[in-house]
Amino acid sequence: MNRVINHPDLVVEDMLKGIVAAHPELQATPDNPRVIKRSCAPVAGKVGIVTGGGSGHEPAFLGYVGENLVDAVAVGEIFSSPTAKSFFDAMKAADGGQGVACLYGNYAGDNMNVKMAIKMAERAGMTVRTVVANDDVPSAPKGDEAKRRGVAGEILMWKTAGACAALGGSLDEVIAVAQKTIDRTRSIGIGLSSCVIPAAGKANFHIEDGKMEVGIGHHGEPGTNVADTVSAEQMAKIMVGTVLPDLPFGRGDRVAVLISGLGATPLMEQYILYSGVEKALSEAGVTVAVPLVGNFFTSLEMMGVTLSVLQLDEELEKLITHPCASIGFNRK
Amino acid sequence: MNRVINHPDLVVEDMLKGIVAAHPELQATPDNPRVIKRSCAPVAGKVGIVTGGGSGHEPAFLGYVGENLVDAVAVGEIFSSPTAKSFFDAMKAADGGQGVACLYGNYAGDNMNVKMAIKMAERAGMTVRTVVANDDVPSAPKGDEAKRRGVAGEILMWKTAGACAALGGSLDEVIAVAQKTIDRTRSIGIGLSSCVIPAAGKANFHIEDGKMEVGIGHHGEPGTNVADTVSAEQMAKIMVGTVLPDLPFGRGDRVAVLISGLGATPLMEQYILYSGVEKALSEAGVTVAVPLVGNFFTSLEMMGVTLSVLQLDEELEKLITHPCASIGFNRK
Amino acid sequence: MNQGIDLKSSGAIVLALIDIINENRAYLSEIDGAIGDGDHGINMSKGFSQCREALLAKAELPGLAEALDTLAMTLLEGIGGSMGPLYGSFFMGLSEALAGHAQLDAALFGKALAQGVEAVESVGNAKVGDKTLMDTLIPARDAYQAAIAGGADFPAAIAAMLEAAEAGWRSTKDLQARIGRAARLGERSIGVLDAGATSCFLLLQGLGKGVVSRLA
Amino acid sequence: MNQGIDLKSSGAIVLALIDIINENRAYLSEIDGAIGDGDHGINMSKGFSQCREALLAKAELPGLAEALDTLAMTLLEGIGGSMGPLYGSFFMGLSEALAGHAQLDAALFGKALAQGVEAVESVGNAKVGDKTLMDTLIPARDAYQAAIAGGADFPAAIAAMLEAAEAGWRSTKDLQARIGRAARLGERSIGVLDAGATSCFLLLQGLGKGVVSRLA
Ligand SMILES: Nc1ncnc2c1ncn2[C@@H]1O[C@H](COP(=O)(O)OP(=O)(O)O)[C@@H](O)[C@H]1O
Ligand SMILES: Nc1ncnc2c1ncn2[C@@H]1O[C@H](COP(=O)(O)OP(=O)(O)O)[C@@H](O)[C@H]1O
Ligand SMILES: [Mg+2]
Ligand SMILES: [Mg+2]
Ligand SMILES: [Mg+2]
Ligand SMILES: [Mg+2]
Repeated sequence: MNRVINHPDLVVEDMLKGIVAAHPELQATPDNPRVIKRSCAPVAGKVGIVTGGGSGHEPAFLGYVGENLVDAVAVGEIFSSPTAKSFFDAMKAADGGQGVACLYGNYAGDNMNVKMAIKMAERAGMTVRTVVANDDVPSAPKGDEAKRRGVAGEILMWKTAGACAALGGSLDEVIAVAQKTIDRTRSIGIGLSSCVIPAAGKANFHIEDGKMEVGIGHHGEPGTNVADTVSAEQMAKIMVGTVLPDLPFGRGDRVAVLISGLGATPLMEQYILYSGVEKALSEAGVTVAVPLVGNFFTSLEMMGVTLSVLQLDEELEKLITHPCASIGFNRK
Repeated sequence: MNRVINHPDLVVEDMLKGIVAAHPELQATPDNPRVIKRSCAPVAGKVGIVTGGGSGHEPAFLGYVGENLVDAVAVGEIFSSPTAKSFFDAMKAADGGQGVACLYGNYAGDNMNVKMAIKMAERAGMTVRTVVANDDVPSAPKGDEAKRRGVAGEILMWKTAGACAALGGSLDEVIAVAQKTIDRTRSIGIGLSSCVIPAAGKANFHIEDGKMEVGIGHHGEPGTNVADTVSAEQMAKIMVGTVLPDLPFGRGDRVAVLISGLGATPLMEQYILYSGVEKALSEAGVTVAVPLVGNFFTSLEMMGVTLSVLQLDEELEKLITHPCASIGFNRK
Repeated sequence: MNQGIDLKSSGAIVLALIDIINENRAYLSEIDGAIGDGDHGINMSKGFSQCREALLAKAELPGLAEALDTLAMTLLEGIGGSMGPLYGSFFMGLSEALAGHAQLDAALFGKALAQGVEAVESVGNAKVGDKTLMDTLIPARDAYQAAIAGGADFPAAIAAMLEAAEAGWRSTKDLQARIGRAARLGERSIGVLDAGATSCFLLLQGLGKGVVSRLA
Repeated sequence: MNQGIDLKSSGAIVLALIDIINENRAYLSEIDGAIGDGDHGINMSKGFSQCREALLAKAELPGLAEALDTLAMTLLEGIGGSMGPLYGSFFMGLSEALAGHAQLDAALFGKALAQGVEAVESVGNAKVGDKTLMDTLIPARDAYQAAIAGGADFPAAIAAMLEAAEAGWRSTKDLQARIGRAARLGERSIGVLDAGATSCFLLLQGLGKGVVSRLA
């Protein structure tokens, strides 16, 4: 695997150097280089939006720090939760006096580190509330939603909650919007190849040529089944067919659709998939009001795609179409 | 190679279906599905900006059709020039009565098809002028600049010329800006792996593990040399060291820097490279006024990176920082 | 003899050219596969088949000049890359020379051939020895004109043209590509025929046969 | 006997724990490599080494309660993933129980151990049998408390704790992982020791030895 790195153990440090050099609108916090915040954060009088997670998913997570989005992010090692201290420092960096919403994904490490960070924040007299994304349908059966992983649906939650906070929403309102967003979002991924963590030097899972792993996680967590590859249109049907009945979505629904490549899958193919997804949705009577296609949430150079569908209501449609600007998400 | 496609011969058609479905601000022209234009094009009274090229480089070329950028694009098969007719139809779709600037890259097929398209346009009484990007330094020695390929520097030319046209520039002015931009831009690519055209099913070049091809082209055109891989910082030095003396850039220059991944190289690594590039440039006394990092111009799932550096002057800096919106390029 | 053929009733020559390309689709791609990207037969057959459809859609088969123009336009519309503009220009050059004439005689054929070759040259800029279709085309034109200058009649000049075209085509085997996709292979491009030179020989052969058979 | 040890002068116990982790760095990663991602030794050693630096940066070595707090905080600062919060909570639990006391006696050790284990449980939610460090920790705490309830003195209770810790650690070999990275392997996770259970046994052993040696 040929890579553009200096030392495999320093990829996160080196990436962060590049990020802050290229983006004056972003900064590392003075005493914690593993926290990236908007240069203008904390914004006084605004609810702070915080997230965090392992690296290797770029533009997630730090690419969503920006205008009307996330205020500060805790940055972990590749595929590994940030430290509790980093989550805490991100909370401090985002706290404009109206409380902090920590909106993150359901992974053991993140859960634990956020829990410890909140202890620290409470000791420091801060108000922090959390919403945990659990949009990944194949990661646990219906009825066991609390066990599901958070995947690209997190982005939709940052988007709506970020807009709500920017529009002056209170912490209660921001949390309610984030929770509503993730409650109405369902996702699924299909993996077509593995990826290699630079420090490990070899893949820790494998997908054969001619096979796809349906329901795979962002770190190669096993999916529901390994099957022969099918056409993009069939993939779209499988994905839509998994996602729609789970909520369930219904005829007449307006939705936001987010298709993300996992890293190495060309944008061309993501649009080919989108075409199939849109068709499958419209056959189910579901209208795509907000389509989003691109490398939003990757796993290094994994091949594959994820689909996230958010059931909109008037409030969410307004918030999701609100302008925003960041590395990973721009909207006028 | 596991892909998200329906039929290998129909990847371009299927992608275009997805593009127009996901982007109401874009349309195919009524009688040529291989031309994508802004839905509002032609804009009366504005110089039309046209480009075109083979597919497989997404978001290039169609991802730069948008506000204050390109008006219409001719879409070719994968890595193959669009037809003369498509270039002509794109010119028609962009022509708002003030003439059309066709700004494309220096490839045999594109040169020929544009030449034929201009014949058709002349017959139809249109005014079309061209600028041919030739920013890729390693593709021909100094003195032989006319033989050099156009690579990601094209994007910078679309950006400045698009802004100039949007600000009311005449065809002469737009052409002058495009020509000045490309005259002041130098690029170089490093390839780390090959890619596979779906219809071909196998790579038509190869890069071994532990090797990199310095000066590679976007279709795997051979570079100046194949060497052992080096650190990102060394790559940055090689790239900057090739690009700077060629113009030459000098101490005190302000530049725009565009780093693009070739498809499968993670964003993380692109930022690691950027950090090295910025360092090498600042050691040479060159200031990065406008940094751009991301998958701007890819080659399917090739691994590798390209660097483009544009020597700014007051006019170009104003134009390159002008707001724009499209799939591939957003700026507030 | 020596008089010429009726252009209005010779549009079927283009149909014959289309058949030739379709029959050699796999062969042309195979040759291209050795040192190119293996799609020459596919590209050509795509464009030529579109031309067949365009011709058959017309109320009646047009004359040779118009049929050649249709071929040129469908190539320019249907295939990108290099083949669209190169063969598009060639057939457009032929067509433009024939336009307005009723009869195709030896002199007009010479003029048309020269005009077609010149159009290809001006768009493609390739020279003899670059391992492209110019290695077929230029010797073919030169041989035709030399034959006429030497007093040969129309069929004899066409025979001379085809002999030179074949020799030119075969010469590409030992050439190193200096242009097009195969150029990147350097010396490794030596030892196999060039795909474009092959299709070009087949097309000239079809054209020559079409004319000669109508001269009888 | 039975009295206890002076907490203020026992901060070096934490230095001993740091040595144990650094000495077993490669071993712990090797165990993790079999069914995890092979970084347990690296992760632990990173955090524990940072603690050594933090302790050595102080004017003088603090007492055991503060040293344990420093360890907890550096783990929470220095290592993400699961180990930071799990061991961070454990040592924070111990530290909080000891804070304000001058002497560590059998009762206080029992209280601290219980508080540490509870903190880990509450953050990690793992149970005995999940193939994690809880398989070491819970039997260890239970055995300690049973020994005390049965009238054992401080050293005997610590011996009972370590015996149970070792048995619990070894039990992980035949368990199927239900939590953490190894869980994805299902049945393939059976047959090798758990990395976290291993480091946990080594740490309890170090702690026990440090206390017992100071009791003499
Ligand atoms: N500039 C040129 N002039 C003449 N012929 C050319 C030129 N460039 C390429 N060719 C011809 O094109 C042929 C390849 O055609 P084809 O395979 O259809 O296109 P591509 O190379 O785009 O796949 C070559 O065999 C060569 O004869
Ligand atoms: N929820 C949990 N509770 C207790 N221990 C856990 C839990 N999750 C994981 N572990 C322990 O973590 C160990 C792995 O640690 P380490 O390799 O450092 O982290 P990672 O799995 O992130 O690479 C496992 O061997 C297991 O003992
Ligand atoms: Mg070819
Ligand atoms: Mg081709
Ligand atoms: Mg790990
Ligand atoms: Mg591990």
